[in-house]
Amino acid sequence: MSLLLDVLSWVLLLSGGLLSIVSAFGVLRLPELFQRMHSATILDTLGAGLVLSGLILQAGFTVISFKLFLVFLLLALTTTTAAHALAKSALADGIYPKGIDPEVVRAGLSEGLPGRQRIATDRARERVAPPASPQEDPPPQPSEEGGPPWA
Amino acid sequence: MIAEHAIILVVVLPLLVAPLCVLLGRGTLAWGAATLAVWSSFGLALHLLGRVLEEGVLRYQLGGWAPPVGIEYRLDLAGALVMTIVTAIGAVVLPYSFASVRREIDEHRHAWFYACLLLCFAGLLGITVTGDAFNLFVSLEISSLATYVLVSIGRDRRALTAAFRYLLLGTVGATFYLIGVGFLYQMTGTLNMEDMARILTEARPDGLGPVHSTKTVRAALAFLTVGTFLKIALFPLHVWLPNVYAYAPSVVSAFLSATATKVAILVLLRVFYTVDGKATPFDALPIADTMVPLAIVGALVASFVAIYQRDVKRLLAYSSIAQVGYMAIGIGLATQAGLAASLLHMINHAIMKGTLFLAVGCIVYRVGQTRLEGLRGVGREMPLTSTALVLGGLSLIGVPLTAGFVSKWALLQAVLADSHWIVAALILLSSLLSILYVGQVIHVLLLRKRPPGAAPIQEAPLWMVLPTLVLAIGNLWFGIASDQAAEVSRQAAEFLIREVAP
Amino acid sequence: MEFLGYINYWVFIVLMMSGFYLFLSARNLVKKIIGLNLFQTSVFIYYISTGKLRDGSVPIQTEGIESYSNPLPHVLILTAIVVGVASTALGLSLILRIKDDYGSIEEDEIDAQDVLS
Amino acid sequence: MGVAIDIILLLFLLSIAFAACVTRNLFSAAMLFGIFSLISATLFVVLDAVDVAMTEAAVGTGVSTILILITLASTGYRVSPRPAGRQVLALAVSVVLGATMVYGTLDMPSLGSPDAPVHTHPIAQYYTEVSPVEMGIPNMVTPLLASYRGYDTLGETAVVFTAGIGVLALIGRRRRKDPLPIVEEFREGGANRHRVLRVISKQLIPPILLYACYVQAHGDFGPGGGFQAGVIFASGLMLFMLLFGVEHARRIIRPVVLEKLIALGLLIYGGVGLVNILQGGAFLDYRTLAHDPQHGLHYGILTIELGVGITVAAVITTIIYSFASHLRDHVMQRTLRLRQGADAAQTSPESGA
Repeated sequence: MSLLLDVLSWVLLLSGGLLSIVSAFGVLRLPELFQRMHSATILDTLGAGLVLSGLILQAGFTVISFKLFLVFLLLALTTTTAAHALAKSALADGIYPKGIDPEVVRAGLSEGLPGRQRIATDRARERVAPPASPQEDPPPQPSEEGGPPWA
Repeated sequence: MIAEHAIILVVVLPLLVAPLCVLLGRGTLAWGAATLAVWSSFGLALHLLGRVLEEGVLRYQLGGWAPPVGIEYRLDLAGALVMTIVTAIGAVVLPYSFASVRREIDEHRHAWFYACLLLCFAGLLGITVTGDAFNLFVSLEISSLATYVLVSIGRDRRALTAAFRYLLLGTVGATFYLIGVGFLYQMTGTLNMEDMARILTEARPDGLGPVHSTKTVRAALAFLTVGTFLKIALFPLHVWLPNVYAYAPSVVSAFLSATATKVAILVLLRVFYTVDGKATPFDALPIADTMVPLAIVGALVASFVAIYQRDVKRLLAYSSIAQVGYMAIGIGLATQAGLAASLLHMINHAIMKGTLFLAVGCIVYRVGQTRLEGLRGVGREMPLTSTALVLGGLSLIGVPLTAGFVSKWALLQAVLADSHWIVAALILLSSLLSILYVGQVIHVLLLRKRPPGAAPIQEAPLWMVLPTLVLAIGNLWFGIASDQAAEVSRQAAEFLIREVAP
Repeated sequence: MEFLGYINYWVFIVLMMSGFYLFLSARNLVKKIIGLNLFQTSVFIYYISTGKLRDGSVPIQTEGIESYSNPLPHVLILTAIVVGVASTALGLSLILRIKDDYGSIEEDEIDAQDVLS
Repeated sequence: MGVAIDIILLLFLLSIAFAACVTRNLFSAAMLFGIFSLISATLFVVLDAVDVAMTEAAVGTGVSTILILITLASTGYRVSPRPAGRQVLALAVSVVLGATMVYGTLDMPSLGSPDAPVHTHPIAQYYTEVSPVEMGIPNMVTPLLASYRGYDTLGETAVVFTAGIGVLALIGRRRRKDPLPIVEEFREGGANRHRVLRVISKQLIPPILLYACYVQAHGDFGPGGGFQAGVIFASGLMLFMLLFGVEHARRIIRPVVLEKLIALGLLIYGGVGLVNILQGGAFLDYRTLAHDPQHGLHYGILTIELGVGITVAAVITTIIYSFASHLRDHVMQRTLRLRQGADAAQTSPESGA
């Protein structure tokens, strides 16, 4: 029984580690912000989840595994939300995924968006408007006068 | 009970009245609380000075833990001397501050201003009494952080950049100090200064000579020295000082110029004598060979630059750098006479710079600016202020019968006793330069006429003039009845040096 | 192992040097603050390493563990970190005020304005 | 294994420091600093300093980085190129610094050597062997911080207090009689924005605040204590402020109250010391607080940790409020200016015609 658990936990640990390495390569090599984000979120959710479940199996039925479970919950909540926020701010700054019609995104974004973000989307529209080379999206730079969301 | 705990109360009272000021929230109430705290500190400091003179070193175990497990407060004569200077200047400056702060600082910031002044005061006092190398760092940072706020709290925007530059260099200096303490800690395993000094003379565990001969301790000494030089504003690390003194509110300029550099010099003495004393730092590193030339060049350059300043406060700031040079010369000589002369000059310089900056503050109160062109003839209409200014100026030059003369004379004697003829000549030259810049101020203020059509000016309010005059008379007092101060500083120097002798 | 013990120190020194270099070379005030923070953090790492005992463990009393690392540097650095963040906060608020009053946070441009006034 | 982790972490630190020196973008320099802090916090764990790791992670990675980012948001990310001469000078000075330090390391005991004076000096044994018995507290850092060197911690609290007062004095908003005209969209912080973030964070904030209380109380047994708890508490409030707008946050915890709390924490700490004097002991000698010295020590440590926690939480919240309000005013003024510019651009051709 314990051997089985051991093997299982090591399988989980190793596959989690492997996923982390793969996603690290993804972050380095993928060409575009959204693809890189996709790769990073794999690490955040699945990679960390596998490693944590492996560790839980190692720890057995103790308070440590409960704490690990809490860490897992926290990660699951925060990393996904953070990815959401990152993607949204990229869109608000005028960076769109490849192969998607900017008009569709913009239509979704413009609803109920007050203040600065509307200005930002307007600015983004100007930036995207001449559809000369949609391949050359600007790199994800913070815009110079960009304020944070709470301002 | 108060006598037993005086050594801690002198620091903790202002430290705890600072949050009280914030709670009180009103400018006047905060001022009252601050004044009471500072005056009681002054009383306690006088009491402590008397006791140190009688009983020798005073000790206090914080938290009741015996050192080196706990932190120890340890007051020797040099510390008591500096403590008395700081509290005395504080006691004079606070009554003065009431009117001056109202004029120069926005009203909603008054409570915060007094809180920071008290914290700066408490931090400086903490440095003078502490016997723990790391606690010294903490006190240093309390006073430094409070100083940055004090400098930038006024309305002059140039004070912001001055404070920022001071913050950067001050933090670097403190971090260097931290590195030095870290090295020493690694080689001794303790933070108590006396314990450190003892272990430094012991043989190393691997049997290779005493601990103080290791490269690590030498590097530590270098870091401590450079870090402290930054705080002292010794040439060429003085760049932060002129703007800080020039653009800070008048009260702050007076308080800082009279206290902060003195306390920093005490830190240097702690490093050289209390911690590293028996290791004879002057033999281990070429300190005397670098410190004396730097100090004398600094004194000359700063005096020379001061002549060309068009702003009175900046002029006085450069003269401070020159005066710090004199004190550094005395320490660099590494003789008892030199050290005593430095300590004496420390007292006297606190008094004369305090007088001068307070007097300038009175002028600022009425005229609103400090550029020389705008001050023509102002002194004629403010007779009391200009009396104080002249007395302070004469003392700065070192005219006989003033405090400045006594200590400069002592310094010259100490230099000549070591037969450094060139140094003595250069000190005299720098004094000649000081005649030029002080003369310029007096000339503009008293001999030039007010421009026609200028609005008449009144004497500054009594509460500002009185403290200024008290300090001005101090210049005369310590010039004529100089024996007591000289004797105390001689004893303090003797004590520090004796710690070195095996 | 002996060699490794020194490698650690030298790495910390290189870290300190890079922080100090950033501090000295930058003309931008925020960058200066960042450099200073890097410098200080590296000093903290050095300090903590002095308390480390080989085969020692975290200084929280646990059954079955005999040797603990020295907790004294930890306490010192806790204090130093707090002091560091306090001065960072003050420095940054000074920068905000400088930006308001001068319209720039580049050292050269500020100096130029100060000379004129 | 430990060695491998050590080497990897050191390599990380080196590359981050190098990248921070090279980068021209201030935003990435700030982020690199945050990562540097996080990695050094990990290194602290390897070096057995868990309390410090917790603090560094909360302060360096959290508070400092956020403060730098807020500052950058209102000062801009532009960096003008550096003159080459200055860089050479800077490099020379840093090399001198490094050389002095390397010279200093030559006689040092190697890392972790049990013969080092740090470990052979009697106080090291005192802190690790006598202290747990004398105090009855397993975490050796806590009694050292709060009692043996409690005076340093009082000083540290005073430094935090100074920083709070200083930031208020520098950029604290004065209660204006004529407030800025508020741009309509800023009034409620944009009620519809960030719906997902708000829903999630509402779940997170209570556990964060609860965790802060846990860290505050648990400092005797595990890593933690007043300072860490204060930072965590403040970061919970910070999260709220980020999502619901600084005005909303200011209505919930008013800045005036915070100002009083800053002072209160320091007063609690110092008050304990004064009470000790009145009870006939030395300043901060908690043993006088109860008949049983050990109980007295426990009471004293709990009280002063509470003081530290209050001051730190209040100061960090104040600092963040002040920075955020400053930025908000800045952004609002700019929006107003932009809008006026747009209005002017719209009206000018008509008036010209």
